[in-house]
Amino acid sequence: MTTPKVTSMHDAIAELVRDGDTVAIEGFTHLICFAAGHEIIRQRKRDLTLARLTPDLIYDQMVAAGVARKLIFSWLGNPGVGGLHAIRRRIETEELARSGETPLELEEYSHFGMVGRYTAGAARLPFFPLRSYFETDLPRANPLIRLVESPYGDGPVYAVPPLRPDVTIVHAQRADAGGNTQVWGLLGCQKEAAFAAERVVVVVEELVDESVIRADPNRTIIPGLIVDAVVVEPWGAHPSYVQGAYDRDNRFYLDWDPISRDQAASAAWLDEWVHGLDGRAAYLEKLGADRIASLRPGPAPSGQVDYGAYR
Amino acid sequence: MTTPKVTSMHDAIAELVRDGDTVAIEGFTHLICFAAGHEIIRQRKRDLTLARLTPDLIYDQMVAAGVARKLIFSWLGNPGVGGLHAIRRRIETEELARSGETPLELEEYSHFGMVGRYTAGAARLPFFPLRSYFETDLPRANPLIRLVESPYGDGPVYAVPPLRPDVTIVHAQRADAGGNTQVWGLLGCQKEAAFAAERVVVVVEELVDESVIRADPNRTIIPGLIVDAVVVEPWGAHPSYVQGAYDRDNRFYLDWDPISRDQAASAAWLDEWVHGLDGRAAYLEKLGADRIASLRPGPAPSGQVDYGAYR
Amino acid sequence: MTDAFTKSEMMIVAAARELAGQRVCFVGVGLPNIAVNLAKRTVAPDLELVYEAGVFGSRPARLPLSIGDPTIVTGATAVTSMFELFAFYLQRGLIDVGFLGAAQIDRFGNINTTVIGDDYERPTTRLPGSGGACEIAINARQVFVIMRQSARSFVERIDFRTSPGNPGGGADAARRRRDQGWNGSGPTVIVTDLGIYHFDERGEMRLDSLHPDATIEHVRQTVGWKMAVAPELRTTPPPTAEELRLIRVELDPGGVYSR
Amino acid sequence: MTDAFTKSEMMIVAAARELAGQRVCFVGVGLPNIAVNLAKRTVAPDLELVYEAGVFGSRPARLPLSIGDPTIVTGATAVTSMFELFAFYLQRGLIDVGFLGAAQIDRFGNINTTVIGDDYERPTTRLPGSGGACEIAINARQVFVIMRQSARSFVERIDFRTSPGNPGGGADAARRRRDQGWNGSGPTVIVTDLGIYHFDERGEMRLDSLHPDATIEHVRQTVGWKMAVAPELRTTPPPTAEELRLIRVELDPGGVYSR
Repeated sequence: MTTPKVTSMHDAIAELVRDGDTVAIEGFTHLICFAAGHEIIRQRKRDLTLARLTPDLIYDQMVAAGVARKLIFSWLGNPGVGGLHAIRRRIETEELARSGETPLELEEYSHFGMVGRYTAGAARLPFFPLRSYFETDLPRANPLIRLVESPYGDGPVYAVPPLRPDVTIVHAQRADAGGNTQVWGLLGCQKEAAFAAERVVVVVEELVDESVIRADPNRTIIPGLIVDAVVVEPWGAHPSYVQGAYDRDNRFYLDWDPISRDQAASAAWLDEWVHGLDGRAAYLEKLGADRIASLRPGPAPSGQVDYGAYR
Repeated sequence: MTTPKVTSMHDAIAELVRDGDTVAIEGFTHLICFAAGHEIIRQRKRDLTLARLTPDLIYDQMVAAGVARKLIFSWLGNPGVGGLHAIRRRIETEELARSGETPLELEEYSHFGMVGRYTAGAARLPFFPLRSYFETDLPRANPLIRLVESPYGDGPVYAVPPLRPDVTIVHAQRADAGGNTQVWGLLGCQKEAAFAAERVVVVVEELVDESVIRADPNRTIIPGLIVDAVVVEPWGAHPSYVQGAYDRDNRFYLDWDPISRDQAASAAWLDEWVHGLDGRAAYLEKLGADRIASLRPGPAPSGQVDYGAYR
Repeated sequence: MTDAFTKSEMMIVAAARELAGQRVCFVGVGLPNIAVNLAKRTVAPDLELVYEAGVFGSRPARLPLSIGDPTIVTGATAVTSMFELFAFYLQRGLIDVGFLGAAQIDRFGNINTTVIGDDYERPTTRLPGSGGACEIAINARQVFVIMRQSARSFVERIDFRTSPGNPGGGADAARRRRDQGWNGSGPTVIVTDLGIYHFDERGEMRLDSLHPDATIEHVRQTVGWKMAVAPELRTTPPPTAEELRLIRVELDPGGVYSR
Repeated sequence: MTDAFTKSEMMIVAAARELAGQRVCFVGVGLPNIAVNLAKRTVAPDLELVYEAGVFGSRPARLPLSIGDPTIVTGATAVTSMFELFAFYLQRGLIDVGFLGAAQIDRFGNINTTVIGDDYERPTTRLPGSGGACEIAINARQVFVIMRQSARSFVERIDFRTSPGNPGGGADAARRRRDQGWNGSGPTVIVTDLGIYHFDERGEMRLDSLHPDATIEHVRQTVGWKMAVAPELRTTPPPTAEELRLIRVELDPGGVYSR
């Protein structure tokens, strides 16, 4: 029923991510598509606005590589480790003076604010109301956080505007060739970010037959209808993780800290691990089979349910 | 970790549904809890406000039995068959004149309006905005549908107010003794209606061990945290259906049409099938094993996924 | 009408043919459901079926008894909450064609499915209400209506506007749609037991095709306003043998909706 | 400080004890995570762990490396979208205790985790920002803070207010909370390496318990305002052998957070 959309990471990024785009690579700690981020770096895209609740290492690397002019976000850090130094270098006064880099534009919300933005974008709502932001300095820092008066006489609340990325990139456990995509474990706001976008790239650990998807339709988070490209890229979320497939590679998160503190070391890392490789297969080979193997979890099967055949 | 909440339908309704309450028995065509509706009739609750997108046969029966003074709804009908005659008797001019019954209060929305109301109730939002209702007579018929001005200069949209039922009753395939509840197939707006409510009753086909729930946490739609009572009542959704367990009993929907057109016939039906029986077991026995057996679907297993053991 | 097919079969076939080339269809029960499934087997094989109950990419193994029959779920591509269905599919603008029924319709395609009578609170007849209709009317890119026509249903003035058509006429309706940020272009096709109607540049219904055996006189008797008629009025080609076979053997073997 | 336990262990134990009788806790990573898991094994066995990544009823088999470690999912009671977690759990008012960290805190418990420096756009130090903190601060029924105290962190005036504490003081903060429809009663417990603080009726932090070996002088040196001290200042009972065993053997065997 659906057109096959399977393509390579190179072609998906070349065709669907354009200079100046607003790009959302979503996935809250889970299913962060590093493979797509690296391909964007490799293709030297420019002037991107990068949207994501938690910029994480992948956006730090993309900022270090010079693809971004702006961040839309709610929490800036290397989870469990510390700061994102490539990004901070383009924000903090002394660092900017020292490095001479262009300041990064920032548009900052809270987590629920970002989720509300994607939700409004996905639902074509003109705004999303929430109870946050009173008695904080956030509306002062971001004039897009605005008051809206409840029509029921119970006073104002704050609202956030819709966010409609040009491209949303989502990593998932599996999809069929038509782009029907299933995820288990943390869902983050990938569904909202995908429906909010003009174009959607889905990157999966495994391409499955349509019948696998149709056997359990409640697990589908993104319908092929809104998907432009399906890229099959096992381990494409490394060093983040995929529920049931592999663990977070924490060493990588720790290692990035000293590298990212140093401009030259960051550039050298990018040369070695991104520009110097032609894609994810080469990256995995360089990473080594042992390191990969150490990230595999034990089994924890879900059990199955019966949908019933109604004829 | 959770207190057992398993109780009988009698006790759940006796303790948790009070005269004058706003009660939502939700479930969009799927998982409509007739067993709870019948118990409310049997206990002769009074002055209830009944909320539900599609009042369906169960609210027609409850209105016929005199438990309701008001409906909050978006579509009034016997799906695939016709009208809901007990309800229409308390709305239409000539019927009211003929029957001498008290008019039923109505508060009417569209489907998305009702879903938005539950969503706002569940999220403690003061209102939910949507693009519907312009150029319709609905805001005139229901002054609770109000305009709200977008703070982004793109004009007004309509909003609906939060709906917070005193009690929401949800039927589901399975729950554990703590009330952690899983559903597959159509999800309707049961999650939103449950989180919006002060009290929640979950009625299940099957009580399962906590480990079954914990093996597949993505299927949980309602956490035990918000559940006050778990009632184990197989076939409790008959004549509606339970995905994977039984089909809709269409004959019942057809049979209700002529019964409900006649006040005396409706009363006789209620006497025979509700007041004359002490609960669901007696109802099923009266319905007969053959009829029940004919509603079983064939198998359609979901397949299973792996969450991974991370130690 | 000939003996070879019923009025309902003609309506189903005419509606199905109008779906040629469409991709995503919001299905109603009854006649629309059969029409959509017929189109999928004939003029629109790639049609994706969406049910407001929360199903995308449905492949019902039998004719669904209601809009939420379990057969629409088993084997579907995706099942979502109703919030997501209405917010992310419909209001988002992903639906190409939505079907509506009508108890009353006016020349601009404005629809009443709420009450008959002047007093909303104490009507002569209480109808189902909107359900998702007022959302489908503004958010589906096109709206198709299938209904039997009579002087009671095709009226000069509807008693209650449940779902907007082209309020204020063509240009004005387009402006209002734009101002409200609606996705849709409003009603585009009305299929009745007598003919097929589209909407002209004034946003008014126009008879474009008469079904076999129907007459303009019959149409005029069953419409409460002066119906516009296309300068080159066509005759609807009767159902083909294959279309009738699909309806009678596969889609509605009991003839519940099509007889 | 004695040799028997570290300052971090004292903080973890003190925070865990404050969770006695609590039911639903929004867990942060690091010290709060160990404190919550310690409480579950000691004073609050029925504690339900909620992670902002979308998990309710989590039973991590190991200490989570991040707020979204896969170990918080496997074996949990429910996994939800972040929309549902923030809307239906947090903003709905189902969270009893939320944990916050702070780079700067003032006497009213207002917290800065955004920037150090007067210019938001060009700060001296860019911190992580709110994440879910400003939502936790207003929607959790109680807010616990665990942090090391110093003259740089306990300040008279914070540079940026990321998460509200008791703005305007006790009565005024209560009124503002009511007006905004917030669920929470704001910050209730601050646990530092020197002591335990609660808030008095003026909404101001008050030292209620000094950890073993800490002194009031040390507290005063590390606070940028005149800290109120309880008339009957207690001494925090040191960690028990069992508490230390749980931390060292079960919860943080590598000593990553507790050494």
